[in-house]
Amino acid sequence: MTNEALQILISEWFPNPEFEIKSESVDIDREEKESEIEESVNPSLLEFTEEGSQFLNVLVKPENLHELMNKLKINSETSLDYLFCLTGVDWGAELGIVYHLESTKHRHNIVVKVKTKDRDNPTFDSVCDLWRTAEFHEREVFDFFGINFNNHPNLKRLFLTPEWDGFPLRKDYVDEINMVIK
Amino acid sequence: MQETATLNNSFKSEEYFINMGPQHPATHGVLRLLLTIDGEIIKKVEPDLGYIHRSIEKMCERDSYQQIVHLTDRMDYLSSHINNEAVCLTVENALELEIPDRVKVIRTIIGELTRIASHCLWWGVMGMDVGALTTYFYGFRDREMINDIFEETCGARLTMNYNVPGGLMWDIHPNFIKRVKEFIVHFKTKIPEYDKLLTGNVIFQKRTKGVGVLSKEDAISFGVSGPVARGSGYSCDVRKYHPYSALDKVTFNEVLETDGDTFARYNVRIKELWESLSIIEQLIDNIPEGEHRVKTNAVIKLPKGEFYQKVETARGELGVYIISTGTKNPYRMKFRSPGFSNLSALNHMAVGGKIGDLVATMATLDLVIPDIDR
Amino acid sequence: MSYFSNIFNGIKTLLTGMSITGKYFLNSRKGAITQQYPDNRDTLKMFDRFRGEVIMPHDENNEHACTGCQKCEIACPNGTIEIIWDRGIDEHTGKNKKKIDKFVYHLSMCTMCGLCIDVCPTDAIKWGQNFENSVYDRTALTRVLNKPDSKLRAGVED
Amino acid sequence: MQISLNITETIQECLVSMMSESAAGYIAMVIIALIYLGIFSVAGLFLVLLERRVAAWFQLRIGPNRVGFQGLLQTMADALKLVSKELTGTDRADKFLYNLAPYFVIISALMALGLIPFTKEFQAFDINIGIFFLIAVSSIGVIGILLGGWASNNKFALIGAMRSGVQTISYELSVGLSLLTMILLTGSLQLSEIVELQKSGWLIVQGHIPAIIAFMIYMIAGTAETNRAPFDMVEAESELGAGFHTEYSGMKFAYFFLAEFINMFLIAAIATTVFFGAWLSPFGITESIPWLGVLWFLVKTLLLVFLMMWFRWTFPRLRVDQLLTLEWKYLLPINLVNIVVMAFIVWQNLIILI
Repeated sequence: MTNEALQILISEWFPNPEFEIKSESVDIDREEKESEIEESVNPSLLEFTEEGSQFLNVLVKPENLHELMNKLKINSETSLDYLFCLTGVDWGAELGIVYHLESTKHRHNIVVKVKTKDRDNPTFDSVCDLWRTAEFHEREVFDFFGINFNNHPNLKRLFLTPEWDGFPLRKDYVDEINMVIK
Repeated sequence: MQETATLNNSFKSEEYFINMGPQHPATHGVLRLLLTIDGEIIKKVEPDLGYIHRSIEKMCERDSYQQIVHLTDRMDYLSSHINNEAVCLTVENALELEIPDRVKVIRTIIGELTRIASHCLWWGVMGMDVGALTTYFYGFRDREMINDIFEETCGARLTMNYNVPGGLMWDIHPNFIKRVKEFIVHFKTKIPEYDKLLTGNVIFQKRTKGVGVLSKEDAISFGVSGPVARGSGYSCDVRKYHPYSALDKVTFNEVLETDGDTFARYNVRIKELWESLSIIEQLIDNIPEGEHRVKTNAVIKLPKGEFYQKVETARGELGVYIISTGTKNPYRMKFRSPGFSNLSALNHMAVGGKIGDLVATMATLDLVIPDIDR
Repeated sequence: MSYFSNIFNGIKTLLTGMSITGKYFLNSRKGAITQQYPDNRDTLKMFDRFRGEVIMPHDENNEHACTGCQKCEIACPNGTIEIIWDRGIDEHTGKNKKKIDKFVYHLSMCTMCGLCIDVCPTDAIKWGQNFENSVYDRTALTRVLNKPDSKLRAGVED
Repeated sequence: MQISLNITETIQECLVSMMSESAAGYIAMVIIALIYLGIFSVAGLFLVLLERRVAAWFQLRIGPNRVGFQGLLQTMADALKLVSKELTGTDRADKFLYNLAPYFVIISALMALGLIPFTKEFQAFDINIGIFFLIAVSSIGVIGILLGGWASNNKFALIGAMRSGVQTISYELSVGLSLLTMILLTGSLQLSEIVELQKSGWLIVQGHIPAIIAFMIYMIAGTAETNRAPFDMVEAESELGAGFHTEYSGMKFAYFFLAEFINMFLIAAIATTVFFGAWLSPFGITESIPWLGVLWFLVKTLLLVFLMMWFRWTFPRLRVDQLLTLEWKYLLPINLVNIVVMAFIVWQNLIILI
């Protein structure tokens, strides 16, 4: 499936309730302004970008993450059943995770991103129940970014010792002894 | 009644923990496995990682793109050339550089030689893990020939750093083609020996058949890749699905086995030796003339965006994920290492088997610990 | 019946395996792939691209080609190279030019990646083929590559 | 019970002139014991060297060739090093059993050597239950392994020891039964008599098909008895590190190591005696020179030792359950049938005599 077809399909799953209210109100008002308002309000709760990446990027809100992932996996048209990369990213103000998915049936890819502004106690839903490989990858992210995962069976430090202080791959991590900044 | 109860209790088997590693001959490095065992039967395997974690991903965030390449040598050191190639391809794709055909062909040849070298070592170690110590030396003998080729052309045997963004550090050595052809002739007589010595051996077959079974569904769910996944019947060869360098110009078969057991994974690797040889044979006589390197800026700045490149290392699918903000360093660099995902399936594969089965299973996972720890 | 065929096939495969090792055993005199290392030092020659250490070739006039541009120092990922430089009047052109005082090379930190040699505009540094780098004292691994009183070869510009 | 002592007798006769007969008997025994101890601990070291060289030749290597001519003194140097090493052990080990174990293993190995007929005169003592005694004594060693593994307070060692127990109990049967097959032919357990019988053809020729099957089973079971690859479940270095002797160091480790090689020699020596006519030369070509018997004996034994080394450096290791499958499902039934066949052959007198 092409990226465009995927985008159309997936965007229908999570309609933006605000958009419907707005569009209804638009109907009552003049129809000319409709297009303008549509641009400002996303019809879906998901945000799509394809800029600067060969994959289709989907940005999802944390509360919809697990539902979206589940649908992406079980839907026969998407059937993205192979999670090949799970990356934790520190975007400065936000912490987030990037999921790279591939379909072993259709051989198309999608990238799902999720972000949170909560840097003290970032929490997302675990996708361990969908892809068992996520168990290790999520532990790695927990280890280096301090992102918690709900419903993870065994969430503890994977690489570092349990008593390690801080999360090294965060941008604000400081270790004056061991880190050499160029 | 009570007496029989206590008697039964005294014969009740009890589970116990055992530490396999970080110094253990079968873990090939500093992997530590926490085993829960009932007698000889394995109940649970919990890997404990991080004994040689160097945080290469963090180091990449402060290095320039040329410098990153040499760090990847130290990840999966048995397929260092392919790791380098992955980073270079990512950078080149991001810069939209046109790479000369000569570079592509040479990269592919050396990549396949790397794969053969890695599989040779794996074969030797596989034999050693199941108890046949002699295979180790036979595997090393053939690997040594490839290492000599690498040393002559790249200057190093293991951590070659022959790739640079934009091409190759040097052109190939004048002896390169001759030596590779010699190796092909030599190695074609040696693979049948491998088969006679180990593959056909009845003890080896008993040790490996039906051991450490991973079904296709589980393989996909665990995100395994490379020979491990292909042994389970999941077709995932990156060289087929996303051909890079000169791999779109050659014909080769993707080796697939359906049993998903240790012997299937073993067979995939042995057959891959033949496929790699055939790829090299197709390319070695047709190295196009041309530049070995495209001039790049001294300071490489990637455009803003996200770049993902996957390649097939000897162990599976290596992903290089660069998030760039347009500066000379990557904002975030992630290596999706094949060994890490493959290791996550170990518990599933080993439970219910004996200690010997665990060792055989681990041998066919072909773990390289620096690749897992990064 | 499969019971007996199993046994015979089993024994056959075992004998095939033994024939392979037996063949190598009989040819062991000439087949040894190991090297008797310290004995063959005289005949042991590394390939000319072998990366053993970074050296700075000097010609017979004790002149090198390093202009002190520090590109290698920037290219090095590990801080292996430190160039201590000064400004001085060039004898030939009479201009005030940068020139090296000490080219310090920490072999203990070097990963042999080759970026410094790749980036050098004047080919002042090269790979040396010496691989016997072990020393008893770590300080011996810190080397000054330019020889004492050496100077820049005439006509070398970066 | 009729005990005939050969070299012991000669020494005793010398001593009788100096002291009373009973004292001479004891002293003669001590002297013989010391001689055997001296010869075979050195011979064991050379066996280790042989193994290392042979392994190297199988593996495209050169092997130890630095200490002495062609490395002849290498294992001596190693032994010297091991003697001078510190004896370390685990903290909470059962000290008494831990220290006792290596002696069990080495003594049982050395004890059995006394029965081996190197040549007609060179046999320390020749009892009428010779083979029975050999089997009994050589299996005492497993107690040492069990003790060592258990007392080490190490889980790897414990697993190794338990495997050793399972293995030896199983394979003891096959060793016994395959030797029993041959005893049907000889009708005697006494080693000297068995050798005498073979003057009219080695037993492996006399008993033809069942004897060859018995020999194959004996070699397989014997390899398993000595805990060598492909039956080295006890050590299994890729699984258990070093198995039962993980926690031993220095000379105690050397005892285990030496015992393994003496046991290997022993298994080969028994096979030589029972199947290949011990010190008898092929077709009696050197019958007139009796001292050449030792040479013939050693040649035959070392060939069998080489066969065991060949096994070791070629085959992968079996898994613990496959080890038992091999014994109980293959070796034992075949062995039992083989005994019946041999009995039939002896009954019908189908023996091949030269």
